[in-house]
Amino acid sequence: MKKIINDPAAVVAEALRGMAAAHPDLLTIRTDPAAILRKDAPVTGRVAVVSGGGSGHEPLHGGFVGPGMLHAACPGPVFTSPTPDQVQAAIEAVHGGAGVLLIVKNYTGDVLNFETAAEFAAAEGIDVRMVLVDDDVAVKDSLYTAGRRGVGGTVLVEKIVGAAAERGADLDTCERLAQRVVAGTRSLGMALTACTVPHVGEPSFTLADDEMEIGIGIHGEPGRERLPVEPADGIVRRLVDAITEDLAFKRVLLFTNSMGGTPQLELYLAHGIAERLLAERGITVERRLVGPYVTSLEMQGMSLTLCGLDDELIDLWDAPVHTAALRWGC
Amino acid sequence: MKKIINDPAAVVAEALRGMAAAHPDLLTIRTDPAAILRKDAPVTGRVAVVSGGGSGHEPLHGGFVGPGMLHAACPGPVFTSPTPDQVQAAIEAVHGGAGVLLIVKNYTGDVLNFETAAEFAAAEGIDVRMVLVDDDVAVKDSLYTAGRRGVGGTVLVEKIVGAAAERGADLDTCERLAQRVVAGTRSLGMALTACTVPHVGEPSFTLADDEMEIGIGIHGEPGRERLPVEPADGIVRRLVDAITEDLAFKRVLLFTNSMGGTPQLELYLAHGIAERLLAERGITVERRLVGPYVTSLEMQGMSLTLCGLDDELIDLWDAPVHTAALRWGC
Amino acid sequence: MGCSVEDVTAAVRAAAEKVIAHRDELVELDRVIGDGDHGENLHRGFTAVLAKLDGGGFDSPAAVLKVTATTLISTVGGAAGPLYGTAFLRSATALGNVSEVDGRQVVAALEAALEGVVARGKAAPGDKTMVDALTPAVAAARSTVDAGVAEVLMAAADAAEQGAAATVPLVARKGRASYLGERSAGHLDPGARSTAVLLRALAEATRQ
Amino acid sequence: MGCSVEDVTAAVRAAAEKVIAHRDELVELDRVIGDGDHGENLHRGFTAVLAKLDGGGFDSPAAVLKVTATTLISTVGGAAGPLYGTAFLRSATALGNVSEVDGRQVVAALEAALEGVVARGKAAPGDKTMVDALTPAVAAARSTVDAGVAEVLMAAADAAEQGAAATVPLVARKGRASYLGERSAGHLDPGARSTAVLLRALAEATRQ
Ligand SMILES: Nc1ncnc2c1ncn2[C@@H]1O[C@H](COP(=O)(O)OP(=O)(O)O)[C@@H](O)[C@H]1O
Ligand SMILES: Nc1ncnc2c1ncn2[C@@H]1O[C@H](COP(=O)(O)OP(=O)(O)O)[C@@H](O)[C@H]1O
Ligand SMILES: [Mg+2]
Ligand SMILES: [Mg+2]
Ligand SMILES: [Mg+2]
Ligand SMILES: [Mg+2]
Repeated sequence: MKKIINDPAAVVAEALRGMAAAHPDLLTIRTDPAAILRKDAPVTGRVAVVSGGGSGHEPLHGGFVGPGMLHAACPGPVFTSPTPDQVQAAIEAVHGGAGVLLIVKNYTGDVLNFETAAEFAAAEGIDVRMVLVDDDVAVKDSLYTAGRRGVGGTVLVEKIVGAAAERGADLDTCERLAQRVVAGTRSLGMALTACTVPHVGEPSFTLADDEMEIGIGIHGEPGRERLPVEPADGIVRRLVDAITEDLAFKRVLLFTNSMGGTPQLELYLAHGIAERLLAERGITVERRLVGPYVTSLEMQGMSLTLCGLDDELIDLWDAPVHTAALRWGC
Repeated sequence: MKKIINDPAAVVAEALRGMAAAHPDLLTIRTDPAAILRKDAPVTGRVAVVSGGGSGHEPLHGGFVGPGMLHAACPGPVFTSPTPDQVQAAIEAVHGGAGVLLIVKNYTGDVLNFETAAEFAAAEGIDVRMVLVDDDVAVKDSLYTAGRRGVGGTVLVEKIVGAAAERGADLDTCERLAQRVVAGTRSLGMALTACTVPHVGEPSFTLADDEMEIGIGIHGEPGRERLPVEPADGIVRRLVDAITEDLAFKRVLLFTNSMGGTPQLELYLAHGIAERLLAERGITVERRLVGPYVTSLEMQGMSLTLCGLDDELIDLWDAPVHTAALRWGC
Repeated sequence: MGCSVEDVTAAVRAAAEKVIAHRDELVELDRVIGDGDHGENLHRGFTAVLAKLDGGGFDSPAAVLKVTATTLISTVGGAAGPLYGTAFLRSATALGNVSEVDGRQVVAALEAALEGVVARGKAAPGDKTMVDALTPAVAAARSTVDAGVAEVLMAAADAAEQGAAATVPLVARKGRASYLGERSAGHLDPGARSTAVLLRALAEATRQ
Repeated sequence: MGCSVEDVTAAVRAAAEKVIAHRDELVELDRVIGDGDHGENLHRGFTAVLAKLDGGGFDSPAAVLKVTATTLISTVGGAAGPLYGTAFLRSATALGNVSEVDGRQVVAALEAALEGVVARGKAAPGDKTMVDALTPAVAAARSTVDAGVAEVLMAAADAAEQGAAATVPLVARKGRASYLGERSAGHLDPGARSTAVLLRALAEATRQ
């Protein structure tokens, strides 16, 4: 394992120190328990949008904290969900009197820990709702699994709901909006290489020089299917096919995501193919996001996310946002 | 070699197609010869700022085309400078009557090709100046080499000069400003892994599991020193020491750059260490940039760039910019 | 014959130390069919538990289990944190405020732990989770209910080890390993393994 | 005895094909001490040259060399594009508008090529560049100046090959390999090698 780190157990704490130094005007970063907060939190009278999860997916979630998106992010250890205390502390720090919406990726650990935090916070009299993101079509049968996982779509939910909260939408509205975005969002990822968790020290799985993994999770979990590597046309077609077979789309946001280690050159190349394939299927791409936004450490690979759009969602997507990783309109 | 590509010879052309699809409102992308142009180019009465170089360093340079930064970028094949015809076509496309400033990284190939293009354009009556960026302290003795290389500092020069041009500074002013930023900027990079150029098919060098390379270039060139891997504290100290020994700094912009394959978690961690070391040396960090901005395909590694600041440069850095990779203030 | 506060503290301490010692094994098991953090998560959590136990001042066996529960909940994260946290919390509740724990109460505590884990995680036996170690452990404990604490725990540990081993051929239906589908078969479930390790350590500590 | 437009076209075509065939070798040489694109760059450039030569309609040997030059400049990029472009452009100028090229003119063309490369790239002999192949080639050509075209080129090619081989122990002072410092020693310079390949192909083509 080669990484730019000191003690594997201190990676997240040290990275947070660097993040705080990098964004002094935007973020307040607390340690013990760790939380990344909007500098101006709590924002009185606004629904506070809070997310979090294991670290190692940066910029998710800390890179999306700021006006127009998240009020707080709770970073767990690498690939391990944060604890209830941690989430509860973040809730209390950013709660502005209009309730709190938790945006949680659907993994057993995340669900259990955020759920417990929500109970704690409710006991303190805070109105807390939780929306699960489960956009990964790799997980086919939810009866025999922990359900679909939350992957790339999470960033879209956070942006759209964050914009609504910023404009003053109430908690019910934010919750329904989040559920609506989740319902209309699907993703699928693939990997050319595995990633190495610092405290593990070796790759989470191994792929031969001529193999790729389709349907990988963002925690270095291997996927469901191991195949010989294919040209980009074939790879992107697999992703587009699986997503569009799962849900019918007409107007979409197309999000081409790098798993972390894929060069931008390859990512744009893949994005171009996805645009072409969607056009062939009569799907109109109205907005795009291309980059490493929901990553799995240094994993080489990509995911595609389609999010069904209407005029309201487009308007919320376009609304100003000022975070470390996404910024426009201000 | 595992990459998300089709034909290795078509990588750049296909990536440009995807980039055009991703940024329809921002960019016009021409092929044959390839050029990435501001949608609203030419901007009449403004100095046109043009850069370019081999591909594989994305978002450099195409990701920095847009209001407040570059008017055009000329992408060559992977790690190969563009041709004079290509540069000349870009110059002609964005020339707005106030002259053209070429920002060129100091490599023999880039210098020769841009130089030739400048001659061609001058013959057409366009006032063209060329500023070489040579910020890499890894290359010690310029008498016995092709001179210092242009690396991370390039993006800072492009941002600052682009802001001045946007505000209406004339060609002389832009040229002197660029030279001033170059004179006050120093970088050093390191790698944990090599990268693989698509048409080569194997890594540009090999590092053992316990080795790192200090002073790597951004073209997959090995560096000057191969050392056992060290904790992040040691790595960052080497970079900070070499840079601050080369030039004395007081107020700076600190740019912590990923070579492409380094996770953001590690990059922020390294950034935090750099901030601490600079504080210890009495150097004030006034602005920061942290991310993969000047990359070497999927190479794992990082570089640090220090750019001396004064009030004027801070003001230009803060000025609005709207490009695919850097955006603020609008 | 029964276990005092001191005995329970010593037993939990022994269990914590044993799980900590098994860190690498649990990491490796989880790396193969999960995300490789189970050993690290429990290492972090039980290290914190040891520190809390050092503080002392517990007035009942239940108090020891309760502080173990809250410490695990606030330090482990992941799926295992809330699940083991709930298990210890429910055990504490089951014990009430007795000052000595006997075999019968151990059975009740184990039953409560299993109920808690199932209530939170909704896993059934055969889903390839810690429930597959805990379920046979409870059954075995019940059948020795009139024995002493150590005997009950020994029977539970034996059954938990067999239950854990029996997860190998299973296809996971809960937790992260379920994403692997058929490919999860052929591997030991890390949570079932850690449950067996915990019970074995508790049994050995109370025997002394 | 001299070379007609057709002969020169055939010779440049043969040289292009030979360099194209050496793509992988040149890539590998450049990978080790440069950035691995030299073979690919020349492959792209000389493929374009072949397409241009297919168009035909050249009224002098100089016209053939000139179109070769401009095609290389507009397609190769990198250091080699402008350098080889300049070399061919200066050779064309040196030939003027003669319709047959003799040995003496070949020498003049090679001298002009070397001057052009040095003017643009400012490399001196011993800097581990194509100049280390071209310089001895020009000297050898001069010493056979009264011979025919093929003999002159054969002498130049022999010398270029020796010059290229002699770059192995050198420490690079120009081009990308110079960044490697001492570590560039022990490797053949890709540009010197491609110069030798080009001259050998020209020599063999004109001998037939
Ligand atoms: N729904 C569930 N019910 C019971 N046990 C579960 C459930 N989900 C996961 N587990 C247990 O948790 C273990 C994994 O714990 P851990 O690796 O710490 O958490 P995570 O899966 O969040 O990384 C699994 O091996 C399994 O035994
Ligand atoms: N200044 C120079 N003068 C002469 N030849 C040079 C000079 N710089 C580089 N070269 C030659 O160019 C070759 C490299 O060409 P190429 O790989 O195509 O370009 P780049 O170095 O831009 O990738 C070197 O092997 C060397 O022979
Ligand atoms: Mg986990
Ligand atoms: Mg090159
Ligand atoms: Mg796990
Ligand atoms: Mg080269």
